[in-house]
Amino acid sequence: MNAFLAQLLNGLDKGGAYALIALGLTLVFGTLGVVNFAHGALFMLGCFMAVTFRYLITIEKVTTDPTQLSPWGQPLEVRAPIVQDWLGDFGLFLVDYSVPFSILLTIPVMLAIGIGMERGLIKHFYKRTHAEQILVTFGLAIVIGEIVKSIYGPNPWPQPIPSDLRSAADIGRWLGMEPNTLTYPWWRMIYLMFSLGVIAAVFAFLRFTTFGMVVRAGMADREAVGLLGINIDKRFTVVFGLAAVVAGVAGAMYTPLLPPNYQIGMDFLVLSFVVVVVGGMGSLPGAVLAGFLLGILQSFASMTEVKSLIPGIDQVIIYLVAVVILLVRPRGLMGRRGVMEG
Amino acid sequence: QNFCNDPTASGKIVFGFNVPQTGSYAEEGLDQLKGYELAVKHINGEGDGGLLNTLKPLSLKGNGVLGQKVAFVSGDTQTNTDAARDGARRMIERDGAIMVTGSVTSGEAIAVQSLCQERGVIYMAGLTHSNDTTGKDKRRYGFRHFFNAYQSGVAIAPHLAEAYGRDRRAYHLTADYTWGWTQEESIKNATEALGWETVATVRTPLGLGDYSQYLTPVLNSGADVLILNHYGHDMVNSLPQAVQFGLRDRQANGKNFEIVVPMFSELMAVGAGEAVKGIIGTSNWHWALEDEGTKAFTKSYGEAYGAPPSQSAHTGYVQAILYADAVERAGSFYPPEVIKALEGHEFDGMGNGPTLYRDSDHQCFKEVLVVRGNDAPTSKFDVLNVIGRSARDEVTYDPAIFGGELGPYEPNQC
Amino acid sequence: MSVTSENAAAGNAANGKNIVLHAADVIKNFGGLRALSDIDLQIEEGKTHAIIGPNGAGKSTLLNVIIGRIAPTSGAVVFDGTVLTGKAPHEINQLGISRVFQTPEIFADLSVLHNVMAPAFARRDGSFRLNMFRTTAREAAIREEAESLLNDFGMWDRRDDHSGALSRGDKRRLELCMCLIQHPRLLLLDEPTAGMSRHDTNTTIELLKKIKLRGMTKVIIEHDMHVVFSLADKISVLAQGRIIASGLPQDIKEDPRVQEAYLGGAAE
Amino acid sequence: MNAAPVTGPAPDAFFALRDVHAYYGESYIVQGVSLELRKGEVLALLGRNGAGKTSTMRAIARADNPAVMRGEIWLEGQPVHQMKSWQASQAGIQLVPEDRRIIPGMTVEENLILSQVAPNKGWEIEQIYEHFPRLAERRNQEGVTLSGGEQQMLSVARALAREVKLLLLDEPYEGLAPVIVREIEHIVQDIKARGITTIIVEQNAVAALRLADRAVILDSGELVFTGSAQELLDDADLRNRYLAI
Amino acid sequence: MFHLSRKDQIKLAIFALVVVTMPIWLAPLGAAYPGLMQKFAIYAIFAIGFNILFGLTGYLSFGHAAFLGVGSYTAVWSFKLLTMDIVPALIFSTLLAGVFALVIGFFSLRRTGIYFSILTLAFAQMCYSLAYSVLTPITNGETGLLLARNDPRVIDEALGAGTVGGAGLPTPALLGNTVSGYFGFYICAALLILAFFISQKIFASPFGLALRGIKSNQTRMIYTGFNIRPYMLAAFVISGMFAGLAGGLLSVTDPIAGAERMRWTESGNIVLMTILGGVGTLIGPVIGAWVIEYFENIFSAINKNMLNAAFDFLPDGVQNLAVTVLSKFVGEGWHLTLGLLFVLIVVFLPGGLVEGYLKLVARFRRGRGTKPEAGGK
Ligand SMILES: Nc1ncnc2c1ncn2[C@@H]1O[C@H](COP(=O)(O)OP(=O)(O)OP(=O)(O)O)[C@@H](O)[C@H]1O
Ligand SMILES: Nc1ncnc2c1ncn2[C@@H]1O[C@H](COP(=O)(O)OP(=O)(O)OP(=O)(O)O)[C@@H](O)[C@H]1O
Ligand SMILES: [Mg+2]
Ligand SMILES: [Mg+2]
Repeated sequence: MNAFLAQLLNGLDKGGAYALIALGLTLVFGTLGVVNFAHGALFMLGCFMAVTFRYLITIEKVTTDPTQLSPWGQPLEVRAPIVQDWLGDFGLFLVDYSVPFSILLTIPVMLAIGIGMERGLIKHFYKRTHAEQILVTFGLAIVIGEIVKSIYGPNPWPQPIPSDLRSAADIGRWLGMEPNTLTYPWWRMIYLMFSLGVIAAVFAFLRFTTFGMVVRAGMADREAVGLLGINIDKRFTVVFGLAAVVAGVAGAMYTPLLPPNYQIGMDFLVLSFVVVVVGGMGSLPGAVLAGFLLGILQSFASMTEVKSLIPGIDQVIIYLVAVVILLVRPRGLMGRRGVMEG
Repeated sequence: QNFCNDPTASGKIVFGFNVPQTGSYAEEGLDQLKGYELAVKHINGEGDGGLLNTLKPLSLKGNGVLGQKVAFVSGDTQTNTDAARDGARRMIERDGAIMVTGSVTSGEAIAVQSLCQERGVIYMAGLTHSNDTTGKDKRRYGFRHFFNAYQSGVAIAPHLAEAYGRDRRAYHLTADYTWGWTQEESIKNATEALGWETVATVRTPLGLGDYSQYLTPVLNSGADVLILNHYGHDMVNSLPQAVQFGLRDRQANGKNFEIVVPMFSELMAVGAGEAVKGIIGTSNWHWALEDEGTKAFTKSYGEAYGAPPSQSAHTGYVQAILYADAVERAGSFYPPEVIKALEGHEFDGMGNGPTLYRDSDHQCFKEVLVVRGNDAPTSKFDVLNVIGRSARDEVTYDPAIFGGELGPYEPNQC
Repeated sequence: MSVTSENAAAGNAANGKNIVLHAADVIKNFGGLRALSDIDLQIEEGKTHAIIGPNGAGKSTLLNVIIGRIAPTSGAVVFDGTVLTGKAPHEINQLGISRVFQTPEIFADLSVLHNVMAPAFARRDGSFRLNMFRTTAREAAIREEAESLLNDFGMWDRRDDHSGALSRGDKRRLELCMCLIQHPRLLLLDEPTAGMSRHDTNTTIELLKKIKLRGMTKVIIEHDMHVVFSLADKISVLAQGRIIASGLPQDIKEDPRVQEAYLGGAAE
Repeated sequence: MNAAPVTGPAPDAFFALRDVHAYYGESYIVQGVSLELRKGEVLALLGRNGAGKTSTMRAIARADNPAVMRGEIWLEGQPVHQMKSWQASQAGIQLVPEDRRIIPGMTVEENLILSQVAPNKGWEIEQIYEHFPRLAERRNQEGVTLSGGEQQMLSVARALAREVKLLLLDEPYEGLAPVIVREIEHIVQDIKARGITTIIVEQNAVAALRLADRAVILDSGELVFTGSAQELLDDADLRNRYLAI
Repeated sequence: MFHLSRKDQIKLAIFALVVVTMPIWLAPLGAAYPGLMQKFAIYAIFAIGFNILFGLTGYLSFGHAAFLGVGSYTAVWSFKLLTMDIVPALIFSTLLAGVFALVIGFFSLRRTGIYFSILTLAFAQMCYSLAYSVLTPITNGETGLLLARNDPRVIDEALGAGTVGGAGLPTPALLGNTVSGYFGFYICAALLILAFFISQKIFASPFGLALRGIKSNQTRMIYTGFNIRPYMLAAFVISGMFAGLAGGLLSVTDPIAGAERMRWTESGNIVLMTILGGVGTLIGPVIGAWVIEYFENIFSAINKNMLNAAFDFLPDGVQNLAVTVLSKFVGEGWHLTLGLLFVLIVVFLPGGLVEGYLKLVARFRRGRGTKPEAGGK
């Protein structure tokens, strides 16, 4: 029973993550119809925003004293952190909470990057074939990845969870079970809440303004919308920027769970595409639903009991579910007709 | 006797360094490459000579091999067996490499090793920990200096007993591919020999980012030790996540819950950050050892690259030197001669104490280090502490247990 | 189903003429909206049957039901003794029914010539044939037929152009060629001359008359009375999904209901 | 919105085309068309299929293609040729395209709302429904499933929902039943009455000329006739050379 | 049956010439060694097959690697169980891949557009994951399926044909003579030319026309009496078999079959090759394949020493500068170069290398005078 609850909780947690990570892609791919293979790269950049932020606030004054030599024959380094000098205790607090605070860096930078990308490159590819979109975005993804690699190296960069949130929450107790029967890491709970928040915000933005409608229309027929006096390019840029930001924050907040390296994007790329398409092209709620569905099913499929029944099920569950859903429902869970079916 | 890429015929001695330079294991690969480049320098008599000063017996004269300077070519295996074999073929077919070396995973190593057997070119494996490399898939033309899963098991067992007692219930999370399985098996046997009980062995998909769905069941499984048979990135991800799940602040069966990572790669340990503190595992070599060889290597590597070498760099370096030395001793590049020179060769001063290249399976036998994540690192390189070493004869085993056959000496023409 | 096909047969027997197509009590609802109600339409072999009616009367919907694009809510369509309802569109076409759509459906990124040749292959080789080792360019017979047809419609000189680049009217004419080359027994035309210049309209009329001599049955939807009255042997008037009148052209012209429902006073 | 005109149009000309050349990629379609319209004038633009009528209209509405390579377009002293399609539309040029361009996946109502997102509003949506009761009935139906004629109405309605200074009608009667043709004719007359300048492309020359003050005939991208509607109606030779009536 | 239009005959002739003379013209590019030339030929076959599906019908499969993998495994198994002769190996790998394509295609083709792509992706990824783990008995998982001396090889046994390749591991052979080095390459080359010929035939056939029709307007297709499903399925299976053949050849030229060959990255790779060269053009995909293979194998192998050697003639300062800059783009940096290449090509040569080249030529022609002909007529 507890095992079941725990697994359900885990499923929700994964689902939230999947939904959030795929959210940026739904905007660009589902809404603008650009097959954006650079989405993973954006997520990765988000992760490194967190890394960079921490790096910046933990810069240390380094003095080498040549009298002593380190075992590997280099002069020994003496280090003194700087933020404390400046900010005192708040400095320490800042360092401790570097990941959540890094959002402050992530949002503006990712917005700039997103807009830059759209204006500079993607803009010219709305009317091009999907094939060409794939090639250009994939190329872009590689370039971004390599740049990050050349700056941060190929090794992962662990990011600590704020010390107060490191432990696991004893959820069982809240539900009136005896202690330590059902616990779950604080940070994962926070990430879940965070995803729900961001999703809700984006959702509201598109639903309760004409913005969403206009963009959909623009995707269906750019020219017609232009002839109605709407500057669709500007709105597309906004959407792309938004997508970049969403992908970015999703990444930044994820770093404590997964030490990022320049490849982390690629690992999430395929997953994001599956989530978006299973959810149904052009449907935001669909993608979110798909995210949770896949998350929950995956975590149940990974239970030893299930695996012993069907060996290897946990390896393929995501794709299996994708296949089943797409065969049963022509346009995924909630896809709109005519979007990317041609 | 003519053979593939005979240097005396081609007039040039080319070593092929085939390591991942892109992809998940780029860090290990690039570090290994540094090791090789250093080795070539030293063989050719440049730099401070490194381990040539400590290797005994030593036949190399610091003037290249058989009096001729060594050149090298490099390639990117992308940690992908196909790419790895492509690289090896390029080195053999285009660049005329007389010896190919390098790897960061057992998959690569075994694939390239079998290729080299077919081509009649000697392969000196890099970092590969699977029992199969010198077991089921061993080859006459393949040699491994690195230790293996079985040895990890034997080596780590007593320290586990000492640190965590003999009454423990272990839960294995195992990367679901050959290396993972061999390690799981080895560790399982070793720990059960201690009297530990194995609660469950769960297979996790390779390269899975988030292990939470496998960690949640651990909590209520009744186990009090989690053994992560994960390597590289799998470990980098699963270990911190396990810690976040509060496993280590947890009491189970009235004991502190513990996590064990039998096979450590210190570069990856860096990637795992805080989480490695206090975690016990094994290692092939560590730069902080006190012996002459280690000191010498750490020094000349540090001077060259401004950081201490990883075990990946070390094993690569050693393999290159050992091959060169073997040729020198054999007085010929003719592979069968060189192989015979390596087989059963006994040497010392390479940082692992007295070492034997066993003829029956081409596995090196030497001490295995038991390490623990450093609680108070003085620098970002100093993540692991050596807490013990198990003597060479403890980790020596009967080659028969892993089967496999070496195959013939006669080289294929390429 | 069988019932309808029977009384279809009965219909054939009753009035001695040979009925090729019989839409029996067809009803089509779109949600609340009833687009077609109790349509009973009989098309005679070799005749040209015009369907006119105000916009949104259900004319195109009726054609869609016939060619299997839309399943009727109830009722059945019988073509020459075989029940069409429930058949796949390509099967229906293979039976010898081709259609010109209201908004041209052509192969926009193929050359004009290939646009016309493809349907010919469908006619000759059936709905599937793995003829991957034949050569399109060497299908002399089909090629010539296609070219002569294009010539008739004055598009021969554009045969190698990318058909997506055609002007609207040209697209219509192209689509007409694509249907004609299939020598369908029944040709359904949904406003074939809409957007065609007078000049081309007239040539089209002439051509359609020509085929009629070859005895091809045609159902034509048209708002251009000039076209209707120069082609139709029989006219049915559709309004709010019902056939309000059906008969010979002049009768229809006079019919007052038609006058107000459709022609809106004097027809030019 | 844009720089002051370098060479302003003739004072009396409300709208002017100056030697406009337009290309679809490589192919040269509109080959130097010039015309001037006074405010409130209705011009009939006639010609055979493929003559370049639509291309000309699209060039005026600043659609992405055909691309205007040379020439100027002026509306009330604004250099339209420097605008993008959305700017042109906001400047009051509304095109009713020949292929109607109803936006898929959106209801009739959404199509109308959409046309009022950008400034400046024209008719209120309710007012539109009064003129086109048929659309009112269908307001929640997906636009593209409308019947051909209904789509045509919607397309005209969309233009009227915006502020119109110059209305471009590309074959507005196509596919419409005579009754509806009359309806639209009335609307256009009504529009004309409101002093809205209009260019109308129509194959049904007679119907077009009924409305038009002036007429021009295009042939393979060039003007071959400009004059009053009456002149054209009288000149039998011209009529059957270019219009076959 | 064997007829080709004049233009195609010339194309074929030139193509054949280019392929067989690879050892000559690749030499200055440092790529003239059997291993790589075999890869060139093999991936070209793969790409040609993929293009028959993607280029003609516009259906973008993201799971073609599965068929490559199936082909490889089949070939190795045929070596292990039956005989070291490559003919059965290739036949089986092509056929079995065809069967897989039939099954996967049957389901995937129920959907169009992106939904189709994801279905194929999902199927392929399942094959990959299973091959890597649960199916290890068949695939030998991570290590990859290898030959062993004590494999049964019933046919060879029966024929008493001692395993070729002396005392070591048996090596694949064609009618008794070892397939390796240049011989191996020429076998691949021959098959590549055949594959090219077949795709020419398909492109020029009514069947090809129908496939184009499907890409262009499905509504018109069905109301014109074409039954789309069998056409699509046929195209899918054919391209699957090409992939299978390619996979088989991979094992023939280098008898090992690893699971990575089925991974999505591999599928993505073939997609990129095809697009890079030019979707729907005959020769484009081949060129795309060659370019990417070249970067992967040659650029990745260049290291500082080589650069230093290459720039020896320069004064030291400049040399160092040049080397440090360039070294970012070669060796471990070869990905960067590839990525930039992708971006630059789509931006400046829309439609891929071939299309782009043709456009440039056209532009150049127009550049020399000739006013645009009136009315586009
Ligand atoms: N898919 C659909 N969903 C809802 N209503 C529909 C659908 N298709 C058609 N209709 C409605 O059915 C009615 C008949 O449409 P149809 O296209 O048959 O008219 P029509 O007679 O062809 O008119 P026109 O002459 O203008 O083409 C129209 O009012 C249309 O709005
Ligand atoms: N997208 C395009 N690309 C290339 N050429 C085009 C394109 N669209 C139209 N054309 C060509 O431009 C010429 C004029 O086309 P246009 O549509 O302006 O004619 P039109 O007068 O509107 O004819 P219709 O009365 O049939 O609509 C035709 O020859 C047509 O083939
Ligand atoms: Mg209609
Ligand atoms: Mg037009």
